[in-house]
Amino acid sequence: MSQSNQLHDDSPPVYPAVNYLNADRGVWSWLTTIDHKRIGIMYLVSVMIAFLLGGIFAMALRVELLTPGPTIMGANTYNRMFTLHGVVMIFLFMIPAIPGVFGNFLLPLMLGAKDVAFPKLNLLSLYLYWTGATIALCGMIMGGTDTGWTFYAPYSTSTPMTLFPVLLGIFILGFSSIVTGLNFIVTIHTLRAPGMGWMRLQLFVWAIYATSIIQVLATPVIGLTVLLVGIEKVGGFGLFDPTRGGDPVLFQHMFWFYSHPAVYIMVLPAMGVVSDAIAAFARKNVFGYKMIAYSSLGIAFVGFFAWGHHMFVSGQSSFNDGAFAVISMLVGVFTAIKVFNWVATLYRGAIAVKTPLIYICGFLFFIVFGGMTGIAVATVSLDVHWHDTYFVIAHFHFIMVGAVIMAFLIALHYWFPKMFGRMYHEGWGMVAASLIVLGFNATFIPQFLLGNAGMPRRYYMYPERYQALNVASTAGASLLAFGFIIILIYLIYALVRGKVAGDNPWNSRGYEWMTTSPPPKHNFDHPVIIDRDSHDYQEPGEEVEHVVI
Amino acid sequence: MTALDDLMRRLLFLPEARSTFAVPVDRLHFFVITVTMIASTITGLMAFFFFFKYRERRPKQSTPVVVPSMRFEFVVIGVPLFFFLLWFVQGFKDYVWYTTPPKNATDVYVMAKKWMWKFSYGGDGPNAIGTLHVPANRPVRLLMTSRDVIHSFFVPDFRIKQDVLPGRYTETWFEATKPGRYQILCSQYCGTWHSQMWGEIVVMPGPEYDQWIIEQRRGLAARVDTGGDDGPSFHGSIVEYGKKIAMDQGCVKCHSLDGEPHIGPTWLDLYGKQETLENGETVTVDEAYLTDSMIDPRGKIVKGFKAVMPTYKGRLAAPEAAALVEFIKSLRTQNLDTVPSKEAIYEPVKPAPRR
Amino acid sequence: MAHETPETPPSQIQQHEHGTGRYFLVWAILLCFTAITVITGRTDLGSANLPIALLIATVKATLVVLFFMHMTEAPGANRLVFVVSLVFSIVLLVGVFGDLWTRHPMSLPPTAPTQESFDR
Amino acid sequence: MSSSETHAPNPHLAHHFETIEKQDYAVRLGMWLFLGTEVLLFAGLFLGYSVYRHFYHEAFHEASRHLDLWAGATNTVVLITSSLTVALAYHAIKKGQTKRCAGLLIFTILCAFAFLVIKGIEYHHKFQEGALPGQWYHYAEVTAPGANLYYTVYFLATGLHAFHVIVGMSILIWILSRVLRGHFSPTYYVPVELGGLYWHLVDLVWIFLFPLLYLI
Repeated sequence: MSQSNQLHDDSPPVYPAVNYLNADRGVWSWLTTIDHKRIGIMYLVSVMIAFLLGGIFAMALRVELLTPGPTIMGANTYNRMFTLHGVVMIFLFMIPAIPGVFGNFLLPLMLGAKDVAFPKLNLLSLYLYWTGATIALCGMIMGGTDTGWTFYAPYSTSTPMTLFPVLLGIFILGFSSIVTGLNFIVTIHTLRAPGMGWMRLQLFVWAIYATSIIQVLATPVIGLTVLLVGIEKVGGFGLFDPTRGGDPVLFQHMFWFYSHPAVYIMVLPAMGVVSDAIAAFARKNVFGYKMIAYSSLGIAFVGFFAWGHHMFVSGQSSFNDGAFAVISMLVGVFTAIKVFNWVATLYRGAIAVKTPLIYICGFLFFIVFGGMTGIAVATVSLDVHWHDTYFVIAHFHFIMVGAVIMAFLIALHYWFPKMFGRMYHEGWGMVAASLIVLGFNATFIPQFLLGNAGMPRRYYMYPERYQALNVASTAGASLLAFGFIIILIYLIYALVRGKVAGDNPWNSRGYEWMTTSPPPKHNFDHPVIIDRDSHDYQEPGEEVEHVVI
Repeated sequence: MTALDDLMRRLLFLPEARSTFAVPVDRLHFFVITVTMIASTITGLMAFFFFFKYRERRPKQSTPVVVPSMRFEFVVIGVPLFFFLLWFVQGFKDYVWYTTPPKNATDVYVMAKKWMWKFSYGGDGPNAIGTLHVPANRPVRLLMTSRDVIHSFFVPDFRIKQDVLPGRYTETWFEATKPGRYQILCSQYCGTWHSQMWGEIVVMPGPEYDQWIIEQRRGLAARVDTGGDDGPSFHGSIVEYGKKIAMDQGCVKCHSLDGEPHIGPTWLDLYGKQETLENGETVTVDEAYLTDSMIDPRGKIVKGFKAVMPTYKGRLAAPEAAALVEFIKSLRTQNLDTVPSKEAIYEPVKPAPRR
Repeated sequence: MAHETPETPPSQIQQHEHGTGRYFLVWAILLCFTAITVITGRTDLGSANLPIALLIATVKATLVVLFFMHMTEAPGANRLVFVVSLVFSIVLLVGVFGDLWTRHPMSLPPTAPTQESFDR
Repeated sequence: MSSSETHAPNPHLAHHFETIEKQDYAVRLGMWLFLGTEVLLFAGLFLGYSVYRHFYHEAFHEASRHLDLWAGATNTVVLITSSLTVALAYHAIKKGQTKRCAGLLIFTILCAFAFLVIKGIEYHHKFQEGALPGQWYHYAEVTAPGANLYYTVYFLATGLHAFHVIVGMSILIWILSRVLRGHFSPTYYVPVELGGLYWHLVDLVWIFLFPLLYLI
């Protein structure tokens, strides 16, 4: 199909009469669907619920920390609450969020394919997610799991609380994650449309590809690790129990071998989203396409060699500390490359300042600040003071919330018309975006300072000198929560009453916009042949100005 | 320079640097964080600036193809890498210094346990719970182990932290630069009262410390260090008041609040319980028994425990004793699942000889 | 990896034909190696026991992968996947052992080898 | 859509693949990725083994002498042979020899069963002796510190492996039933190949477990 026709089409937008949303009807048709788009939508609903739950837990924690003593809950409740917050946010929201929702929905569209390689496995991964999520949540709420999401042995194996269900849940969620990753890798290898070489892939696809590699390689290890902890807890096998000669530090090695790369499972798709969205809203070829693509793979690779920087004060050897620290610096360089390229993509663009742009601006600040404080905590001598304090909390929330959730919101706003064919209210979008960026800063910058002052993480009560900063952080959190509520309201409104968006409201050149919005059941009504690069914003026959910087 | 350091320290809410290690750490910290703030602000502002400078001026406006030159690629890879490696080199250098205790350091053995710190000075030296006395301007090495789970020994003023592992020793050292009292916090999550596992380091001038240790050795000052200073009068519920007294008087150092037997019986579910005494009698734990036990602890010892509790006669005013009783009464199993509590089996390992 | 494209029909690689003879040959070699590893495993060769056993196991595994699992005929991507999974297994081992070998002796479990036993 | 119109309709070709070759390629790649995850899964256990062997060298050496070498060696031979037969079954179905393939698969499944029986007998002995993991350990013959961990690793590794044997066996039984129903032909035999690959992985893991647990 010729893209230029589409760009010059000025007729009023029409909502496609038959699309994947209404091709089949009834709940059953959704539950048994093997359509990647519907699976993506179901993931969207699921992770939003998980995010809401995790957010409620977070607010409860922040309210509890308003005063140095007990405020609204007991110590045990607090300990369970931060465990719930961590497990729900990481395993139920962060890891499946962007790959599960946008990966599923967009990957085949971006490849010009009719579906992912294994559609049934894809549905299976959603069911595994639901099963794992249910088991983990019920287990945590009924069993009162209080170990934190890190499950450090021997505390986890000696706590009187029930632990096995949540570990089983995480094991199953791991399976879901592996299946998704495997499916995506095979899809990218085999289902690219004619004409789409590897160097024509959209950057989001590259990011998902790198993410999937990590999912496939790292997740089995966490699966085994949580299984071992579960067996040890139930059966007393003594593998991590020092009273029986076991080594608790071994647990930490195995745990972080997954959980450090898991950070990149969360953040790489976010980077992919931003790469694509920046190009679309700046109407410009991505600056340094290859550098961005390869740095995704580089992060995926080097990310595996950096896990020991979570263990600087754990009793690990100084030699290992140094080795892991220096490798961690390389991850920073790859991220820095991406940041330079994003900013340079904006340079001399034709930028349409829309809601996603506010998030992109926030994202750029957060990822640089979050990333460089990551480098700071990987600087061994500094980590000694910061380790397990609120500084670390603030650092990874800058990445997890500041980068990943911003990217999730960018994706949600950028691809909302693609998914539902309707437009949200731009004004409210801007208001919510500004609130969230401000609220985020107000929440987490005080936490950096708390960490400097020496407040350790997972503290139910704290010395009085930390109160002022805690109150500031809680105030910021309520601003943040308020922003999310606005988004929820206007998006639900847009779903029902929103203006019809048209097939390509942003005039984006991404391949996913080559079909109708929302797309038909089998994605494309016409054979797809790719005859241009993915972020190619030149009109055919247009004089191209080349600038070297 | 020091004025600037002090300004930075205040801006960043850092506590004052009170150990020899804290000084280089803070210097590097200021350097790293300044660069971080500059870089992230520039990135954010630059994006914001571009939004206006290069905003879309007409629909479907065409844009140039901007490509990186070799020089640009070199700069974007080289500059961050230079800074990161510089920080790594300096940080690792300081770290190696920090992980290599000087040979002449005074050794103190640290035992962590839910939720207290115990210090012993080796040989016939004194033991202390909750409070560590050290000399100023002399290196002190801590050899640490845990009786149950992983804890972490953290002194914000000294910028030091080290996990304390069960079943093995870890070490850390510091040289305090100024006499004073500094807080010890546990920073590795270790259960219900993780957030209350505090202790105190009392740094004394060298000669004073020498005097102190001699006195301790003589046994003249065989008192229990209570840790924490006596604050102003307490406003709050009687249960909270009782809790504060329990913390201040060091009750919780022998009586656990989580059902685990320690040096004394646990306080969890204690009130109303039938206890068998040393002499075979049974007694119902009520207000009278609790108050009696504070004043005359050796009168009615619960079977299986040693008569080691000192009398609190004269150390507790009547309202304080009552508050304590109320606090004990408030400790009911509703938050904690009931499980057979078990004593930690692990005994400290014998330390390896100094190399 | 990046340059491998599905446009080169991967199926052609599968067309390579051979008889069943090579399966039996591999099987015989595997049995021989099993016998060798049992014998060397139970003779005391000091510190050489472990490397020998691992070497034999690796050779056996390589034979299974190459011939029984047809790795010789598999397309590049499949080979790469398998090799990468092995590489990362080794990364896990090396990362942890880098720690164990250089850890402060007191930070090891009480009955673990001491500094002296390393020097010996 | 267009491809299914131009090509002769193949019932095994999913609508979103252009050709059956491409689909087979995808399925094989997926299988190898899955095998990769299995390798990493077992890598965790091998790591546990290596670490505790490093800590408790003596105990591991001594305890390995108390395993039944002949049971282990027999099981090795059984698994290697079953690996051979499953490879031959794959070869047979490619040639269209359905009956031969079915016979070889039956033999493979019997081997798997034999392996489990022998393993079960070994487990039974260990249970009687009290050579059990962690807190259950009360075996009088090996008392060196760390011996309980040897049996922890032993039971975890062989247990996980035995679980894979059971899964592999179930897959082979399912494939056998499809072979008998005549689902496969020289043009469509990928499931047999994939089942075989899984079975070879089970063999592969055992090839490492056997010397590490029984011999050194």
